[in-house]
Amino acid sequence: MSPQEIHDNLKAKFGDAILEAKLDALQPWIRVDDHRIKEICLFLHDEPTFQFDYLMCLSGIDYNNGTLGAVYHLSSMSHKHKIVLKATCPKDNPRIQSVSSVWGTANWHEREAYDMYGIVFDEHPDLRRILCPDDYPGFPLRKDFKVPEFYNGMKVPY
Amino acid sequence: MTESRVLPTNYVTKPEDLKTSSGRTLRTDEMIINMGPQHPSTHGVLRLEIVVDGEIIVDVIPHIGYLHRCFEKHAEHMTNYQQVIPYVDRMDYVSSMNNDLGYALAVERMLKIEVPERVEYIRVIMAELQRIASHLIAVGTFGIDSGAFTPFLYAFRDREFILDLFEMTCGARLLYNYVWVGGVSHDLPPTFIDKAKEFCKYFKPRLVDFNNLLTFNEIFVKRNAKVGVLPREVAINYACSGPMLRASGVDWDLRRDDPYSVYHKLEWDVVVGKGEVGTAGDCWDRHIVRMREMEQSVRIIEQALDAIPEGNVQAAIPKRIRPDHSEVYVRTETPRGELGFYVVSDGTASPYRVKARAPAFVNLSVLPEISRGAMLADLVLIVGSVDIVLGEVDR
Amino acid sequence: MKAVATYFGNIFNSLYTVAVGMKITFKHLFVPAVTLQYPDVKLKMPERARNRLYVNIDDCIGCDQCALACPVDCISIDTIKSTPDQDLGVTSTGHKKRLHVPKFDIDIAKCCYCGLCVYPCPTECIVMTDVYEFSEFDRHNLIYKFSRMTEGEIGEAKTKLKKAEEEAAAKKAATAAAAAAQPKPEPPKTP
Amino acid sequence: MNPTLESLIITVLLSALPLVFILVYALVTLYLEMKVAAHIQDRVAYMRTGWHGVLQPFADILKLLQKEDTIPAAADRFLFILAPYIVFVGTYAAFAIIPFTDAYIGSNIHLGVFFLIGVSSLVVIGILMGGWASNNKWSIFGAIRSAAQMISYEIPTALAVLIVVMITGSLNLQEITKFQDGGIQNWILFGGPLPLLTKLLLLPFTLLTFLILFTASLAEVNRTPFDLPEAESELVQGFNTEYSGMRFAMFYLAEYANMFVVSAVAVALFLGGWSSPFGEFMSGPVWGAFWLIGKAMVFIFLQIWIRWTLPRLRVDQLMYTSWKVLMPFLFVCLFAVGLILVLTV
Repeated sequence: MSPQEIHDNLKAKFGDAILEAKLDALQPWIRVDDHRIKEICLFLHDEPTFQFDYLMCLSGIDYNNGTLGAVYHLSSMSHKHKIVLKATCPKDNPRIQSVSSVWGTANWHEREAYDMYGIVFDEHPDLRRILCPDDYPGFPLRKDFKVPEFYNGMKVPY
Repeated sequence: MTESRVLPTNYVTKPEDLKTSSGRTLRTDEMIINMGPQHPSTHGVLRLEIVVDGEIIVDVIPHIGYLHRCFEKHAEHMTNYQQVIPYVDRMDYVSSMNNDLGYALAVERMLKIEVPERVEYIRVIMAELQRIASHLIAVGTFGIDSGAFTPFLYAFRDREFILDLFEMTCGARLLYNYVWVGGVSHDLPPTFIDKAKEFCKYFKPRLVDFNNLLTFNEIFVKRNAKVGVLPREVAINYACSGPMLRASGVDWDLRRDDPYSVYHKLEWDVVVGKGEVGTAGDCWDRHIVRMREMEQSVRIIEQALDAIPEGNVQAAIPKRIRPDHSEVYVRTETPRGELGFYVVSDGTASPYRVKARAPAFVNLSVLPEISRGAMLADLVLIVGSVDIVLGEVDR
Repeated sequence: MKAVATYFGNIFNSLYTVAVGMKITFKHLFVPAVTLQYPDVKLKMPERARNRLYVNIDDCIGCDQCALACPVDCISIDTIKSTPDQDLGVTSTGHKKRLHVPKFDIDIAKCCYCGLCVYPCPTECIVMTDVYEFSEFDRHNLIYKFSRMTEGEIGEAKTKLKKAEEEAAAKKAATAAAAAAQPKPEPPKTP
Repeated sequence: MNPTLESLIITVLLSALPLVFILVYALVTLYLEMKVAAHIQDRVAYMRTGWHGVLQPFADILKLLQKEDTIPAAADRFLFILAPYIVFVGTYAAFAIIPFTDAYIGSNIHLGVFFLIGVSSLVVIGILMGGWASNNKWSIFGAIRSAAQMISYEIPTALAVLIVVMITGSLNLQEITKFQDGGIQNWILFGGPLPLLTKLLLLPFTLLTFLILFTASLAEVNRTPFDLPEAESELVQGFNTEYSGMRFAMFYLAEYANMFVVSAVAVALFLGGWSSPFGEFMSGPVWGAFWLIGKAMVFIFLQIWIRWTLPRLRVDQLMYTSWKVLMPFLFVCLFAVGLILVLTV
């Protein structure tokens, strides 16, 4: 199923939730409304024609213009087709719906995105930092992140 | 945990049915054990918080991040795409050739570079040699987890052969910086081909010995059958990949299903776990899938060694890499599973965002699912069979 | 009946596989050892081995390519422009040397031995040797200083450079003043 | 001097003799284990401490002696300090009934083997004390496991011994060895000095009993594949995680001494202790000790060889083997041997 058909089906089903799509890019992607991402992913996961049962990678990203984003790379093992979904949220109140109920792997990926970018995933079973220590100031991968001079009294930059 | 060795329910002692002779209920309690970052069998700095009732594990909470070296932050500060490769080496330091290949393919797809045929064959040979070396470590340490020390040393003795081959080609034994964007750093030395053939001939009987010593040993079989069973659906839902996925009976290998490099030209087959001993997807299956994958890798290497064409390996290496505004996600099959690189470029020479989807990170997230109800000694085997490398889990 | 069969099957299997395992380990009792006695017997390094860095400072033209290429920035180079009258000679590869290199430090403790600095060097003066035994007690000894210019030479090169710059500045000021003094020739006729 | 004082000194001297033997034997076995393990794994063990590492056992012992033996802060000090010595006492007491030669035996009591089984359960108490006292979760795991393992493997040992006692008719190891004196054909392993018909009938059962006794003794000594109490990969070091220095050396020594006790008892019961396999040739007081120790060392080599080949069992499999495999077979052997002896002798 080519990305164009996937986009048309989604457009037909969800209409305004599909905000933007770039289908001629190296890897076509579709931007969706972050308040209905779970519903769309559930549809993509359960619909027999799509059957996107394999969430390859969920990565946080900082677009450096005041918005954060989460990029979902989905693929289907049976139909062997792939699609990229994007959800963006403002930097001051970054909230995206969690899809960990659809794919189990999203649990840890979302925790990493929260740990690195501060994107809060609603209804995530156990959203806490996964890589950095729990009391680490700030979110390291944001473009405007300054390495703290001292961390718990230890001098950081050597 | 469906059809695994389901313990009889009365095995897990419930407080209300334990009475002392005087009729007073015996107070039992669960114990929380810290299989801490420093433990002989956590394969690195992984901390498992285990809630244990006697020997039976009630719940496991993995804590990771002790080896977090912010690979993604480093990648964003490099002045060109070539400099990220030494960092990609250090992500999964046990199979760094495969990491380089994954990253190089991602950047090449973004720059739309076509590498010469000889480079493709060299990359396949190196990736498969590294797969054998990495599986040898996984299989050797799995033997130690189950209590047999000697197979580990046999595995490492064979691995030395491969490290010599690597050192002869690119000068380093563990972290190579050999596969570059658009080619490889050095061409094969003249003696490489027959030395590699000699290794293939030497290695096959060694595998048979290893299997007889460890894999088919009844104690090892009884310790691993029906332990840590990962059913098909849970494996796909948790996006496990590599030997973990194939051991659960899913016939999925990126070298064949999402083809890259020249794997489609070589003829080899994907090893899938069938549950010969216990149920499909248990620790023994993951072990035997790795063992048989090594045999397949030797087959691939032999074919590639015969079919390697001539050519200049540095022809397609771009002098200055400055991709336009684009992003790409390319995935390759490393010994632990699907290693994906999501590379975003903003037109400048340094990458805007490099996200590494590490297979061990994802495979580890399924650990709590498969180890509830197992015994403490089983947990050690389950962690060993998942074959995690903490450099990749923590990045 | 099947349970009895598996019961005895298990026992036979155990004894058989244990015996097979023991046979293999017994065979290995007589296989000669593969390990080397390290300090007495050393492994021969292949000629492409990448271990300690060495810089042939005479060939270095101070172009800073290696410092740029290093992913961990462990190479730090200072250069002083040489005045036209000084002749710094030619490197073995025929490059004209125009810069003094008073400071060429490699912090080998930070180096990750990736070898990215060796390729861009135009005069191939930085190479990776196969010496791997160079541990130190003090970390600061791991900062290798390759430049051989003494304090005196550095001071002298600096003063010469300053003098040359002052002359150049003075000359430029003089020509600028002269240009301002002459009336501007009339602009060329526009087509 | 009055006779009681005199006999007291003699008994003290006599009992000190095995202690000297244990120390020498421990050094030899340490070296043997190191070398056999190395050559099995295609490597050479220490080559620098003395010729081919001969002085390495001394170096190990010296290291352990001068190492600081820490006591965990929240440990139960008294039990923590006492545990290794209880374990060693449990092992050392067993030396009393091993007949080194027909002249020399620690104490020629008539309850020899019965005393052995009683005393070897002291080791369990010592390990439990060590595990509990070091206030460490891993040690408690190791201790509880070793208690379960030792108890459930003492029964097969007792049954196997019972079969031999049934054949020889006496509990005293000296009598059992004398019963088997006179060449290899008289060994109980091959049916003992009984008429040919009974020997042939007895042969399969005594062989099976010997195999079971050896397996049970492996578990008694916590050696692979039954080394769960100190399973390195799971329980860090099991019950002796918190021990270091002299106390750890005591545990270590006790384990090696226990290895010898178990091998010597198996040899004395089945392979004719100090009697030489060639009947009259090469037999006599000095040769007797040589034969006993030689045969025991063969079994110690076997234990070391097994240790570096086999993986480890899990606790429930350990119980399964003891209760559901070893014991049924032993009951069958017991019944069969009894039947044969009644019918034919």
